Amino acid sequence: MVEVGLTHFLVVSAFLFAFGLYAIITRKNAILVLMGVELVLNAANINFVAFSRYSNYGLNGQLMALFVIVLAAAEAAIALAIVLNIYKTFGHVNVDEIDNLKE
Amino acid sequence: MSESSLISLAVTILLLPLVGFFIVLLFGKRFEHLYKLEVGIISVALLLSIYAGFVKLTSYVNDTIIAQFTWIDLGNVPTIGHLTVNLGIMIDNVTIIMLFVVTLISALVHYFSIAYMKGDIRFSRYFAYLGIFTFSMLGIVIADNLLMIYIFWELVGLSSYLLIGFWYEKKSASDAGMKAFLTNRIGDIGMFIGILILFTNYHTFSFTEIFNHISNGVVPFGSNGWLTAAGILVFMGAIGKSAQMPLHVWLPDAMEGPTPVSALIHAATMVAAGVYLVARIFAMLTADAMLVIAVVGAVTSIFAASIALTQNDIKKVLAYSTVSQLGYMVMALGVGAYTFAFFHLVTHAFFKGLLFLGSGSVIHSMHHEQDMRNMGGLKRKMPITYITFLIATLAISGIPFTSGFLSKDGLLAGTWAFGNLTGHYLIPIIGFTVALMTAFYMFRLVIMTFHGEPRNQHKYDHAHESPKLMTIPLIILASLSIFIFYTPNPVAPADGWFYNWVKAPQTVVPEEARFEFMKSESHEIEGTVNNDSHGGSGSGSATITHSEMYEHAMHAVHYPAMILSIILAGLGILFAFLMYHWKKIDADKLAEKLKPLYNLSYNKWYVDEIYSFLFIERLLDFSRFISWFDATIVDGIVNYSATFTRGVANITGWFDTYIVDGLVNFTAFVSGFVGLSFRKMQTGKVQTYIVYVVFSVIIILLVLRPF
Amino acid sequence: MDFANLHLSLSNILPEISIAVFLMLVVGFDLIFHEDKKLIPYLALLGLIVTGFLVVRNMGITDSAFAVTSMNSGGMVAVDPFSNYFKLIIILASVIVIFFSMSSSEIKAIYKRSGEYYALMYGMILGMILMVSAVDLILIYLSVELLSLSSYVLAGFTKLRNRNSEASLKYIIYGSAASGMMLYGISVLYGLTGATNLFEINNILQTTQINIFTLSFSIILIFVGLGFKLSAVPFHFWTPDVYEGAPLPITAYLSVASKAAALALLIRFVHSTFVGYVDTNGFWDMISVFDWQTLLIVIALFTMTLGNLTALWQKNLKRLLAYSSIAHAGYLLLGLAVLSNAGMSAVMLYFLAYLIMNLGAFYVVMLVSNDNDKESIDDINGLGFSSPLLAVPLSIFLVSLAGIPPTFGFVAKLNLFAAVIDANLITAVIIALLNTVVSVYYYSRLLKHMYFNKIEDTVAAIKVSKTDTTIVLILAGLIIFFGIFFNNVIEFVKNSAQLL
Amino acid sequence: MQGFPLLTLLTFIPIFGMIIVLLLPKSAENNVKYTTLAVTSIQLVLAIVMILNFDYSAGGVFEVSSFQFIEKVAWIQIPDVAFLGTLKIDYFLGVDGLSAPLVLLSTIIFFIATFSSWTIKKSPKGYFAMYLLLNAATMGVFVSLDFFLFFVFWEVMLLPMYFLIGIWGGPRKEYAAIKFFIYTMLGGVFMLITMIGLYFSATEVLADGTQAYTFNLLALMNQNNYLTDGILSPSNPDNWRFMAYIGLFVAFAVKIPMFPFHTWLPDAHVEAPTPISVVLAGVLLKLGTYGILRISFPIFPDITRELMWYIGLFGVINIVYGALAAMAQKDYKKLIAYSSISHMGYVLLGMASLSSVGINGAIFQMFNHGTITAMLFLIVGIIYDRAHTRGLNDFGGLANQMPIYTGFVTVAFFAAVGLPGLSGWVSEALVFVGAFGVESIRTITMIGMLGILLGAGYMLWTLQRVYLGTLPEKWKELKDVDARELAMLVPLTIIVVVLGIFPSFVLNIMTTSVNSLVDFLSTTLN
Repeated sequence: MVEVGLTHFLVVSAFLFAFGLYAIITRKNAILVLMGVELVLNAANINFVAFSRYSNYGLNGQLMALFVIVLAAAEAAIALAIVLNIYKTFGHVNVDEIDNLKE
Repeated sequence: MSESSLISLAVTILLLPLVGFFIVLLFGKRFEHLYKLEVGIISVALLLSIYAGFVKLTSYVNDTIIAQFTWIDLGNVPTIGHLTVNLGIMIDNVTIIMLFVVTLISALVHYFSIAYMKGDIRFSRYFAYLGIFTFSMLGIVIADNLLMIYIFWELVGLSSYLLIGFWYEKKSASDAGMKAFLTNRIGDIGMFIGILILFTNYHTFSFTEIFNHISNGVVPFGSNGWLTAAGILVFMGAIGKSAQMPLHVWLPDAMEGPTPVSALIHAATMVAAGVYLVARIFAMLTADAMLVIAVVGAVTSIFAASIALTQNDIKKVLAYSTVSQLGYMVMALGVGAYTFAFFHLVTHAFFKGLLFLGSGSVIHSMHHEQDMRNMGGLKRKMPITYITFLIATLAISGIPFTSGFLSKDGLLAGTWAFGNLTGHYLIPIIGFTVALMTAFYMFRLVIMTFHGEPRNQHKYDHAHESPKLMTIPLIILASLSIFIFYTPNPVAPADGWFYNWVKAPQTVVPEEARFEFMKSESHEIEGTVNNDSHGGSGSGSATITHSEMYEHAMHAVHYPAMILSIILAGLGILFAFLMYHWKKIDADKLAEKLKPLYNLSYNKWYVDEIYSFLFIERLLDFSRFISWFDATIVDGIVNYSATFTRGVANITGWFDTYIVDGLVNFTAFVSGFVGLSFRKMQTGKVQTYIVYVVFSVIIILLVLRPF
Repeated sequence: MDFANLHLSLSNILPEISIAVFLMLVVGFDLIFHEDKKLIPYLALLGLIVTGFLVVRNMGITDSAFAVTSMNSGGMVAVDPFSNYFKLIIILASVIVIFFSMSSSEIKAIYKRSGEYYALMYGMILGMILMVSAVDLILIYLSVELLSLSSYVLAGFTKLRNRNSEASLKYIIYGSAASGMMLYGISVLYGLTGATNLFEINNILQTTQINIFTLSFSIILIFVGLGFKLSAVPFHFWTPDVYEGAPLPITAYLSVASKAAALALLIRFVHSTFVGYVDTNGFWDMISVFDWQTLLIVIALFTMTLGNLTALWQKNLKRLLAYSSIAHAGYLLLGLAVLSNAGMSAVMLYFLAYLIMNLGAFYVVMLVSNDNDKESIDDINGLGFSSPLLAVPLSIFLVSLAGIPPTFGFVAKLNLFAAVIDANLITAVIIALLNTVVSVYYYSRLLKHMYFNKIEDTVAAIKVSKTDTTIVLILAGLIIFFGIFFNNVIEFVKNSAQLL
Repeated sequence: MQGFPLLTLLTFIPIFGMIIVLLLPKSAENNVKYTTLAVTSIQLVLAIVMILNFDYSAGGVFEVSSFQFIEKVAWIQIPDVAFLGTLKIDYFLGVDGLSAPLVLLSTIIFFIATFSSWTIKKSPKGYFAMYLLLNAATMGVFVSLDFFLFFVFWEVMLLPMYFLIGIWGGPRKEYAAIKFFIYTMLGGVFMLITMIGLYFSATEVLADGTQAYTFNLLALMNQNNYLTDGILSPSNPDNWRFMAYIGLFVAFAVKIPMFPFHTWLPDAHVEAPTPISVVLAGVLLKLGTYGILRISFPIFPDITRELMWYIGLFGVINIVYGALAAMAQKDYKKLIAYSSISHMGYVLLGMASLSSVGINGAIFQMFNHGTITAMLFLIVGIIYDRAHTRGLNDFGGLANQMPIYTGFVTVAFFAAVGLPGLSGWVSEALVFVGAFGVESIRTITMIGMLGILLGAGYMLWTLQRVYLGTLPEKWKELKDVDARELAMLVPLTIIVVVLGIFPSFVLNIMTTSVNSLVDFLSTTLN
């Protein structure tokens, strides 16, 4: 039985970060893209909490995680509002088809 | 009369025509008779210069009067010291004689022109131009330094340009003016370089100061070679102005100008300025330089004479004859016959002026017909013109009792002596050959024009003797072509006053650069032996004017030369009569037999064509090339080297297309990894952007290598 | 965690408090006066003026707020001349942009919602003035997010055209991705050092051996977040699209104010975290864990080159100005890349100049597009003849942007390049100067359109209110004035270039 | 004249005039013109006053004490700027023999070009405002003794020129304007780098005894002021000094314009309106050569000596190349433009000699080229106004149709050809005398003399094609010059003739300064 240590958390967080970015880059649907963003934020959160827990760094990390959760919520709210607005104007939420502004 | 008042007199003579020029030019259109002012002014100038000559020759005959003033003061120049550019006036006997010759011929031409130019639309302008010419020519004459000569040298070039192209509506006239100016400029560049060599070394333009430096043993850049070069380069100015080979081409064309102008400028005075210039720098000419000058003169004289043999245009014949005679004078200076060269300059001025005015008279009466083949028998219609013309012809042919005989004989003797002393016999041989040819073509001209039957009856019927205003100048000049004005003894020019007034200056060239016969050792040896009464040294005079050895040699060949030249002149005249008067020899058949030679001569040795092909066309090609090069390559390189400038070339119209293309290339180069273009990168798809960001992070990591 | 002297800390952050209070006032005002929104902008202005006074009051102070006594740290917020300078810059920009908004037809069209508009703007301001003084990674992230969230909304706020929404969407996706990466970087940095306070991190970096690769990775991720705000290449891609899509006042605001905050943050981040000591000549001796200079120079040169070259062929005025602002970010980064007090103060001066000329240019563009609802470069054809009072100031702004004397832009550029040359970065300066020449191209192209291009019919002059004309003229006047008498400005900047 | 701000007035009266012009109502077009005329007349008077009070024995160049009409006020002075130490920029004006003739020239040319501008129809207000701004900037460049100030004026010049060509020019005006703009801007960038480099290399002792970096040109000329490790210090082993010299030279060369940076000139000239061509050729081209004399030479005497052969070579290339290119032109104005390039080559050649005679000749040539080319462009303008074409082959025989005009043409052409008695010759001759006297450039000087011939060639050819021969039927209506045109041509003609005969009027102004410059160049850093 391997004891769960800092490294495991870090690996998980790294994967989350990578998957999050992957989702941001590849998903067509704006909602899914935003979920990718959430993944990235949560990857960072895992880091914060893990570092805070496994080192003698004090509580700053956990504090940060709380802030991030709050901000993520706010960001999601705003993002969803914008996506809604996009749906109203374009009739779809396909991020890669919204490219009128370019060059 | 003091020296300073003589100087002021000379300045007055100089400035009078300039005043005339300005007044007539500015107001000539409004006041029709203003030309009379110019004529009056030139007459006053003539009288003044006669007076000046009288004063100089009576009171200061052996003096050289110099007055200088500072023209430009360059202050205390580093390494040189106080540097000024001075101008000044020098009056010696040569000056005073030239003053007289120039003002006299100028005045006569003025009178002549009143009749000749009557009715021309730019009548008063013409007199204004004559005024500026006279001014410039007098400037050359009285200058005491090379710079001033150069200044007036260019100014006579200007007046020559203006007068040759006087009838500028004719393209040939304006072409000829341009040709004259440009051809002269070529020579002037050389002259200017020569002057620069002297100035660089001596920081002065003044003749006397330069000569002083040289006689003190200071040669340009420490080498006699440079002294020779300076001499030859300054002589290049003379090549241009005096129409020597290879820059002679402008003078025949210059006959496009009004005939009195040809008489004044292109026969009597301006073209002689070259000879005058060489005479001025005579003292500093090295042996090599003199030899070059002699050869140029000799080649020119025979070359031009050979062309004159076959020309049919009366003025062209005279023009080539002028070139030939100028070659004579230059040759004479080259061989050291200073006095006779100058003597010939003066006599030639009178009789060639006369010939041109005479031909003007003929042309005038024939209603501007210049082709001799349309003339003939005119001596009955125009007796005065004929007689005066004949006198001049005799003079130029070197027949005894004429002025030309005196000068030419001395000149030929000089070349012969030179041949004897140095072994360069080709020069005297050419000299004598030219004498024969001169007599021939001049009489050919006289016969074709005045003798025989009229070939164009219509024109002949309308011909008439010219008005007095034209004939009187002819008569005056004709009388000046008689020996008596120069010497009491018609066969011994050395007996005359001229010989005493004009003496060759003492050479200042270092010993080793002189001719063998001019070295002072030989001079000492000869000096003890000979004290000839003909010697120009002027017994008792302190200044030794020329190599005694040369004088002696000249004296030795004086009579043989005289006899030979008379014989040759006679032969020439005989041939002319045989061919054109008595028609014993058919000229046409002869021409047919010597077809190639005849063609060469008739077509002036194709010099114009060769120049045109070799230089003018090539120059124009080259200039077109440069222009193309400029517009395409230089501009192109500058534009294209920086890609962004490329857009400028296309700013209007397809600016964007091009700038974009340019940018695509440029940015591809700059950004390397990013891809083809920034613009393409901006796809509008936000996810693509994030991909870029992710890759950038990786690349930055790789670039910074933090491991 | 006990704070040393909470009272003093609170007094030090009075400007931030003031902004927060006025933010609530604006919201409350909006709720109370349902119909009449006329007074809201004036309230906003008042808040800014009050804040401005508070900042000025803080001017001489070099102190920190919320310092933890138990730790040798600078606390959460630094109150120093540097932050005050940037706060003033932000307030100045905000004031101008409020004037902007008052006359912009786009904002007028959403008159009903203008309460929210100004409230969001206050959110941005609060974020920004916290950014410029934040010395703790937590506060840094929070303030950046505060700024971002408000600006995401504002970018698409008007909803008048499709492009508003599009801009908003792009901005939020790009922005949240970037800030996510930044956050991840922060978390890694936190893991490496165990601290969130910049000074503490500095301490640890100097004393402890740290895995350089991981550290670099985290720093680069943080730099992504800052570079995104600064629109530095290659994190700039959102800029043209969002600038073009957003309403003009917001574009102008984003191009100046948020850039100022990001720049200040970057400077502080670099200076507080990575500088070992400052030598007598004012050069920063960096802790050798990360090659900031190379990174900044490369990024700076790429930024200005790309910005300028791409701006060359833009036809939309806003887009053109967007690329031009990218290019200017390049110059600013180049100044920072010197890593010296000289470079820093040069950047600060440059930013002031940039603020005036860029806002001025946007102002005129807005006035033109108010009139005909277009932003194409062809819409200013003949402006020089139809409305010289707009064209001449615009010309002055453009000339200043191009860096031609006697304008403020020139002085600033000269000062900046002087600092770079002084650091012997000659090649960089030459590239930057060549860039200047390129920029002259497209600026002069605008001049060409205004003055050279024929207008078929005599176009009627653009209707402009007196206030707008006055503001534009004042801005143009300032450009010229500071171009000639830059004594006091440089002196002021010099005094402000002091970090905690 | 102590205390009277003559140079400030000279420089800023046009700015004042510009403000008046801008404030005048749009309807008052004539008042705009008269304002400009008044401004330029005042300037002319001031310049004449300056010359009358000029001390011919004061050297100037590198000594503050022998400059005249000095005005020195601290413009920017900030102690303890982090990296700069004391930042100090002076408002420092003064004239010496190098600048005084050119100040005089500028006032003359601007005065005359005002008349030429009389016919401008398209928004005269803007035109004259720009014109006055250009005037002020030009004047400022000539009188500034502080590098920063110099640079500011230098760059300010760009914009009015850009607008004047771009708005009031011919068909391809935009192209020409932008080309001009970019070229000069590029040059300006090089100057800027050098300026900053110099700033960090030398210090000056201030009044309060502290050392400070300096933009003061005179302080920069004093080699004792350089820091041992300054980037452009003579003692610095890295040869940045050489690069800086090249950069600075390029900046000036663009203005001259020197081959191969000259291609903007023909385009700019062809498209510019007549008065602007007059100003461009008459004054602005001189700024390049003036800059070299004022800045490049005394600040970098060592490099100057090293490179003098190349400068001379480029001078000769300019002479010959410009002349050849001129010969092939079919557009009258382009021909004159190329002739300008050729004539500016003489200036370069004269300067390359580094001798008194040569540099005197060069400055005098600047003056003369200014007046002569101004005349030539006016001449082209007159014919273009009437015939609306500039094709050299479209004309012929104008001498009979427009005799007075042709009279001026003849004077101007022969002055350009370098006919003695007219001013152009004196300066050309001095240039050649000076250049020939220096052994290293003697050979190329002789090649340069080809210019005398080629110049005569294209000028006379033009004279022939346009003025001689027969008049085409379509030009029977052309009128001779009117009073306004006479007012422009007559003064210039008088100057050209008088200076041809009495060159000392202008030469005396500069000789002392030139001598001290030459002395300075040969002794400093040797």
